[in-house]
Amino acid sequence: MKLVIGIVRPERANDVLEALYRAEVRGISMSRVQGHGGELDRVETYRGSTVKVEVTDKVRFEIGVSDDFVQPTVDAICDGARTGEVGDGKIFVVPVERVVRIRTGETDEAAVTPVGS
Amino acid sequence: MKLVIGIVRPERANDVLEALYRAEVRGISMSRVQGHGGELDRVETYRGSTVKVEVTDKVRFEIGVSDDFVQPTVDAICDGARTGEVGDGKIFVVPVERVVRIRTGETDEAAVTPVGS
Amino acid sequence: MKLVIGIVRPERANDVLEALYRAEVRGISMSRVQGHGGELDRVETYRGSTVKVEVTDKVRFEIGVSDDFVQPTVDAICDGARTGEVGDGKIFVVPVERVVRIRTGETDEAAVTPVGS
Amino acid sequence: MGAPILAQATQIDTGDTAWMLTATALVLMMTPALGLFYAGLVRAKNALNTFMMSVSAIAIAGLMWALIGYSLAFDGTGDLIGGLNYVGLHDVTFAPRDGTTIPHLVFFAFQATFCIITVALISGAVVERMRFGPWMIFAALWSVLVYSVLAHWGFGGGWLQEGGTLDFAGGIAVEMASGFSAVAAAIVVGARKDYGRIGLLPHNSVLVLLGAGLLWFGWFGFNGGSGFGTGDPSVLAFTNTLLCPAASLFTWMMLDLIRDRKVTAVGAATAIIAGCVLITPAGGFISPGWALVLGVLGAVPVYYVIAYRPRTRVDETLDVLAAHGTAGFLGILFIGFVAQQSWNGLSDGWFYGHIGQLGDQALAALVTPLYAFGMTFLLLKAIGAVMPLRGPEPDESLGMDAIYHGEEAYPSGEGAILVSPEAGEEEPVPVAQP
Amino acid sequence: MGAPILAQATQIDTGDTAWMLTATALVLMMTPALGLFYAGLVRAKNALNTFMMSVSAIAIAGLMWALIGYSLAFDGTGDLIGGLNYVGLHDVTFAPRDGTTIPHLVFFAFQATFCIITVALISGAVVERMRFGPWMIFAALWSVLVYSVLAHWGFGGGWLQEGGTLDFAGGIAVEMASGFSAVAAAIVVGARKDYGRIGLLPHNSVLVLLGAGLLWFGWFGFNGGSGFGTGDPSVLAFTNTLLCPAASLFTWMMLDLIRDRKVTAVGAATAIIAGCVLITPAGGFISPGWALVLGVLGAVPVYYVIAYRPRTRVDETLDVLAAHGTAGFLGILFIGFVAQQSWNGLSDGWFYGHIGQLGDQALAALVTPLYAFGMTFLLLKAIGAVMPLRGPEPDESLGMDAIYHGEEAYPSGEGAILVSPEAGEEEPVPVAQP
Amino acid sequence: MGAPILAQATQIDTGDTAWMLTATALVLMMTPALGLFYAGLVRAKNALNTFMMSVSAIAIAGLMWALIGYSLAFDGTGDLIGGLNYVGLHDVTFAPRDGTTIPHLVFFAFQATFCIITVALISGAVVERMRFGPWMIFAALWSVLVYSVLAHWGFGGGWLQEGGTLDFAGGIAVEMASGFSAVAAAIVVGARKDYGRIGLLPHNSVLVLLGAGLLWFGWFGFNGGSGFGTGDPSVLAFTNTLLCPAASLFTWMMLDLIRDRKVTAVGAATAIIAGCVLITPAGGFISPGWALVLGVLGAVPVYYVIAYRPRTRVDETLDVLAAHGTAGFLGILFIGFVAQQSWNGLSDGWFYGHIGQLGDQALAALVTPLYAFGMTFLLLKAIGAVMPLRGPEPDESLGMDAIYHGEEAYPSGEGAILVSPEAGEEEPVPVAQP
Ligand SMILES: Nc1ncnc2c1ncn2[C@@H]1O[C@H](COP(=O)(O)OP(=O)(O)O)[C@@H](O)[C@H]1O
Ligand SMILES: Nc1ncnc2c1ncn2[C@@H]1O[C@H](COP(=O)(O)OP(=O)(O)O)[C@@H](O)[C@H]1O
Ligand SMILES: Nc1ncnc2c1ncn2[C@@H]1O[C@H](COP(=O)(O)OP(=O)(O)O)[C@@H](O)[C@H]1O
Repeated sequence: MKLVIGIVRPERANDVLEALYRAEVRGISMSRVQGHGGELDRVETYRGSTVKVEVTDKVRFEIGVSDDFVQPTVDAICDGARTGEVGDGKIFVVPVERVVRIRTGETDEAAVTPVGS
Repeated sequence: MKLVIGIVRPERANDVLEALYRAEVRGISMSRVQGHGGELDRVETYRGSTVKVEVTDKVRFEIGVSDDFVQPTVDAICDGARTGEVGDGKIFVVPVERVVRIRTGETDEAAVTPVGS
Repeated sequence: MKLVIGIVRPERANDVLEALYRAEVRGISMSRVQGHGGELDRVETYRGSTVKVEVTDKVRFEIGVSDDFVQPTVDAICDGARTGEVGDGKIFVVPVERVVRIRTGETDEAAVTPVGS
Repeated sequence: MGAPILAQATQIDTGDTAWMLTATALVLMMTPALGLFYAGLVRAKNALNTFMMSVSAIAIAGLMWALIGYSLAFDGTGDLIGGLNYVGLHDVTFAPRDGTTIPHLVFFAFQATFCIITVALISGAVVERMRFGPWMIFAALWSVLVYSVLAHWGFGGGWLQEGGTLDFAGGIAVEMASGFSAVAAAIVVGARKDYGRIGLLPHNSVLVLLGAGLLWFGWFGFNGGSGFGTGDPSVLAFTNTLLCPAASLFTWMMLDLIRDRKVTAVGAATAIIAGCVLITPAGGFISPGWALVLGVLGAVPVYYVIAYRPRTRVDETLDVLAAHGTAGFLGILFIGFVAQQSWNGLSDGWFYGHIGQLGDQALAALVTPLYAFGMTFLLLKAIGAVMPLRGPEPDESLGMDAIYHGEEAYPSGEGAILVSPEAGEEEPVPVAQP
Repeated sequence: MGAPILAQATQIDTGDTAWMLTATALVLMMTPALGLFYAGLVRAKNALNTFMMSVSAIAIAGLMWALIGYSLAFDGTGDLIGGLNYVGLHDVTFAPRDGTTIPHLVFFAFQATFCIITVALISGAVVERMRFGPWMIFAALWSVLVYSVLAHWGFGGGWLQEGGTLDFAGGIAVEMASGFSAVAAAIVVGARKDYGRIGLLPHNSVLVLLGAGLLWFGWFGFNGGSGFGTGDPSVLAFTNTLLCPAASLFTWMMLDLIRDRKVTAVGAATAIIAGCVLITPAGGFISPGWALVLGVLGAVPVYYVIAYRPRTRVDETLDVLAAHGTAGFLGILFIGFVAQQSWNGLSDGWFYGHIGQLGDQALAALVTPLYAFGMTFLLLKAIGAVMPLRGPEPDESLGMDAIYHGEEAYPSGEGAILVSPEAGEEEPVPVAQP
Repeated sequence: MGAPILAQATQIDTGDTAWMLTATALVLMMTPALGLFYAGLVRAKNALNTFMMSVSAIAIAGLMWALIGYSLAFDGTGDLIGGLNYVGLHDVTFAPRDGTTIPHLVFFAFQATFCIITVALISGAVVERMRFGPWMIFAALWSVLVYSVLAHWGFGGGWLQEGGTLDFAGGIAVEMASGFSAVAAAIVVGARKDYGRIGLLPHNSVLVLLGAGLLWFGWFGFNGGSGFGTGDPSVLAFTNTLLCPAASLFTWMMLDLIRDRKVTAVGAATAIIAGCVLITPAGGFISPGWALVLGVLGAVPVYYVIAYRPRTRVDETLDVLAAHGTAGFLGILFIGFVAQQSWNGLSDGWFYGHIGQLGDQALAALVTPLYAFGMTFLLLKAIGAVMPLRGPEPDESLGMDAIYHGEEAYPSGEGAILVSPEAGEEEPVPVAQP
């Protein structure tokens, strides 16, 4: 079991969702984050104070998958998120020791198999 | 040391907090996420454009615990979050190599032992 | 490869960013979280209903680094975030099995080396 | 849509008309302001539904008023109910409304805005769980069965007014009517599923303060316009609408400080509303000095009703009873004590030698709550017999906005996949249905 | 505008002046309210830019109006264009504007607010992608080349008005002009890069409802002030501004219910605007009863234009065509059918025996869209030939606020490093440049 | 609360009264609008506290004004201070205020709203760190010791007015008084702990723009009402209140473009305020043409004061000095140059042959800042000697809303455990105490 964490551009988030859907990845959590990377900073001014903004909005995906789903998931995220411009984001694959489906208490493989499949 | 990540329904978040409290789990971080899982989609319309919303609001718990606290923590989350309906959420247990308490620089076990206890 | 997760005070977030910058850590993702720890609760009242608020705002850093960058990263976070008061936060270091740079598909070490360096 | 009676321009005063046009616009603005105030007080997932309950009242109560309500309230001096001469705006023209110096059309429009906001006020009792369909039906029927009747009694020439009860701008038909109807509505609809279990907090108190500010602004038209011109009663009511809420706001801040050394913003917003309500019935009848006293004293009971109500099982969510029912009740009674003929040209209260006035006021303060509560209770029971007043529990978790309006107040856009418009015509998927 | 010329033009009436001061302030307030309404309808990263397009119109159109536009629109009765006597506010003083009982200065100020909001309305067609510089230039030129001309034709004494076309408060120069210009602007500027690919949702519908409420509030001054006083035409228009939008709001909610059993909040806000626009040209000319009918019927075509437009490739983003162009068109025509001399003192429509009126209305409904669309198309093409109308694609992803205003609407503060003011003077880094 | 003097209805003009009622309501609305404007400019954790500083001023300054302030400012023509005849609203009745055509009660109410907003303005200097208790005490004392005195000097019949200084709507008592008091307050209270260390950004600039729009709307009542009717001075001031801010907004946008090719929204909002302030003293005295010039030129110094101030150690947080002090100062002086008897019927400025006027203006521009700064400095020092003006540092991190109001502006609800009401009565836990 692995946790795939992907950080992508907000405007690509829906493309990633669709790519994941096609890859039959069903369980997904996503959230807004602010990222700092190779992107250029921008300057903002509020009345007399000028600030250098070093972060840009990104969307973070967190997806728990069984091992043989890791590659398809990573590929799906890349498909959906890639623009080729600096700022496309990163994917991290983290080992997971246990997964529990709260509703049923099922664990591991069973827990990430979507209902009805 | 482990990191327990739990994704639950917003309206159960306070129940989870209380369950964790009873389980004497003290250090907790939580955040809003949007989740896609077995729940049914909903349709929303804004003027002429109709969208299919595939995500629902969830709350993500992130809890660093020493190994023998993992089971109580997982149980507490399940107790607090379970409704039996699809959408109750998932728990992921991830290995942690190091924990640091920023205030003191203490590491590992010491770092997750709450002040005063 | 490791993922360094740091939870700090919002008003120290920019200090952490600067410390990380000095430590030549380039890729960073951050997000708002609410934390519960050793801090004292506060009481809030909205018309007739009184609530005990057990969480305070924090900022969560998530930084993927190659192994020999772990220590500098942890140190940088501590430098930037420490006030010595209860509530400074925690750092978790999690193992990462794979890193992918979405833009290029590069993996691991290469993926976390910033553009141009 | 026949020709109007010829306007007798000589009777119309341009200054009075100018002010009444302004006042009417101000009161119409109060209903969206109320929607904003209420929307800020609920959770984000119900913000639009809460706002829409007020907005829908503009359309529904507004049309009912034009078609039938106005006539029942303001045509003739029948004891219990008005006539049908003005049905469908018949005979409502440029000619001055009898006893005023403004065109009948303006008088009608001004009164329409009162009916609208009164209906909207009640929604505060049932937000975050009542289905939107039944709400619309309730709004339509309540505006006629309760508002028009009480408006006639209170200032349409009905038995209370004829009997000598003084009500300047709607302590009877607006404030007590909405406040006590709210309790009935909360009882019939029932409490939110998580009521008393977890804290259900306002999602945006900045909007609450802004809403209260706009409501106060509008209230100058509400009270200041109830003299139907720029004469002494209007001027007095207008000035008192500045003084009384300022005083009640002050009292409220002090009570907050005493309670736990904190002056709450939501409390301050509530205090402004309470102060405006307190002076609504009394505005044109009591001296500015007494208006200050009313603000200072009147805020206290309201404060404690709001503090106590959540300990009950009645989820009268946004405390319409406290802010409008209680305050309106106090305002109506207060007139009986301190009305001064030297200020209002009509009648004295007990303190100035005419104890009978207090009796007249007490009568209204007794009858109105009974009628409003009773009728609303029966009305909602009747509607509930025909259709469910609320949806299944999971809907409440998801939020009214998604369920009954197919929208979110603050959509992030992520996870919302565009459906080709054609597909847009498809049936929505099950969970999305009301 | 459509009000009959009065005798004793030299006498100022304090009541009329009082109302016109109020009305002018109300209409000026409509432009920030429009900015709020529009800002709520776009994504958060473009909220300030959208709001600023309206705010900048106050400065730009306001100054152009004072310097030249007012004179071209309201000096004399030239067929196609007014004179230059009032250029730079020359001769605009305390003396009453001919044919009114209010000071010329007030008449000027009232008209200025109309020019301002009309320019602001067009921005709805190009938000989320047009560069701010070209927008400001467009606003300046459009206010003279299109607004002043059409204002002169419609109610400045130009050929349409002289020819008998009735337009009470701006169906020609405000509503149709902005609506059909919006289409041209959307075509020339082009669609947003993600248009039709992903859902581009309103980021804050609570602000949309509040904005609509404030706009309706202001519209009482807009229509109610277009009789330039407190006389019958103003009173009629004012009352109809309550009735017609209430009716269109009702219709819209029903159409929503029929479509998929959900009453949308954004839809309700749109319905309020549509209702106000429908009655804008007709306000002082048709009976209250017909105003209700206009609201009920007129909302239907607007509803379907809004539902259909997104299926086209024209990204007329905030549907100015539907809400203003279509509704203004319908309102202008409706006058031709149901105008009643018994109500307006001027002329009857077809239903009351004077079919010629319909012809006069149809003429305006034909000419105005052509002129507005054509001129706007050419104007933007010309500007586009001198400077790019939009920035590179990545800018659109980052958002207009960061690119053209160097701000975010809702900054979190994290990740924003304070630059020593001296450093603040440095050139911004590349990506930040417009 | 005795009987009023009989109203001499003959002297009252309904039109003038109608406008003054409207104007009074508009100015009262400005204070919540200011609260919104200020709240948007601070961080989310201090939004309610900032808003409440303005709201509390309505209660505190409002009551102080009714009890004593009004009398000191407007009773009689003593050189330095007014009399006590109007204390507790004694003798403030339906009879016209001397020299006006409106009821004394309306005159009082109109002036009350000025005192209220002036106090609220100062809060901009001390937001995000001052304790709420001392603020309320300061507000009460300042409204009498500074506002009433300067109001008497400037337009209550005091020595400046008698000496010939022209101040139409409060350049002295409102704008310069608040602006220079703000500096003193910022110095005495001290800078926020993170001032100059990290960027402290506005949390919601959409609210800032909306607040500015509502403030402008209200300012038409503020300036347009300062002629106490619908006569020429009011009409001139009203029209200039449209022209001058439009011009200053234009200038500001150009200055922004020159600085770094970006037109900021917060800047635009500031420019609107600055323009309204610039014309406040001059509104009824200078021609519309000069009002445009004032807007164009006056915005420049204000712009650079705002750009420069943050480089100092004085954390005058929301730049009240720049927007009100500087702009008010410039407006007062400008009158001395371009006042025209042909427009104001009173006096000419230097350019029109009467250099003495400039002297009279300069005197006020010199004395007012000294008095306001000095008194405020002493007053806050005195209060600071009795109680701490600010809390411990950690409180500032947590935010004023949680500490002094026991609320959050935007609570998520998660992590908020409902306390049984009984328990609610317990002492709050330590950290939660002010
Ligand atoms: N090492 C990292 N740890 C966490 N997040 C990262 C890391 N590197 C990049 N990111 C995230 O990915 C986003 C894009 O990364 P960046 O390096 O700018 O683009 P690219 O991968 O195309 O070079 C950043 O804004 C940040 O959110
Ligand atoms: N594999 C997963 N990875 C990450 N989050 C998940 C995963 N599966 C489910 N979730 C989260 O849990 C929520 C509920 O999951 P779902 O499968 O719908 O419910 P259930 O577990 O009851 O079948 C989802 O909305 C999502 O936020
Ligand atoms: N075990 C934990 N797991 C996750 N987050 C934690 C944990 N312990 C602390 N935190 C986060 O760190 C913040 C500060 O922790 P706390 O224990 O109060 O401070 P300190 O580390 O100084 O004792 C908490 O608000 C919470 O967000």
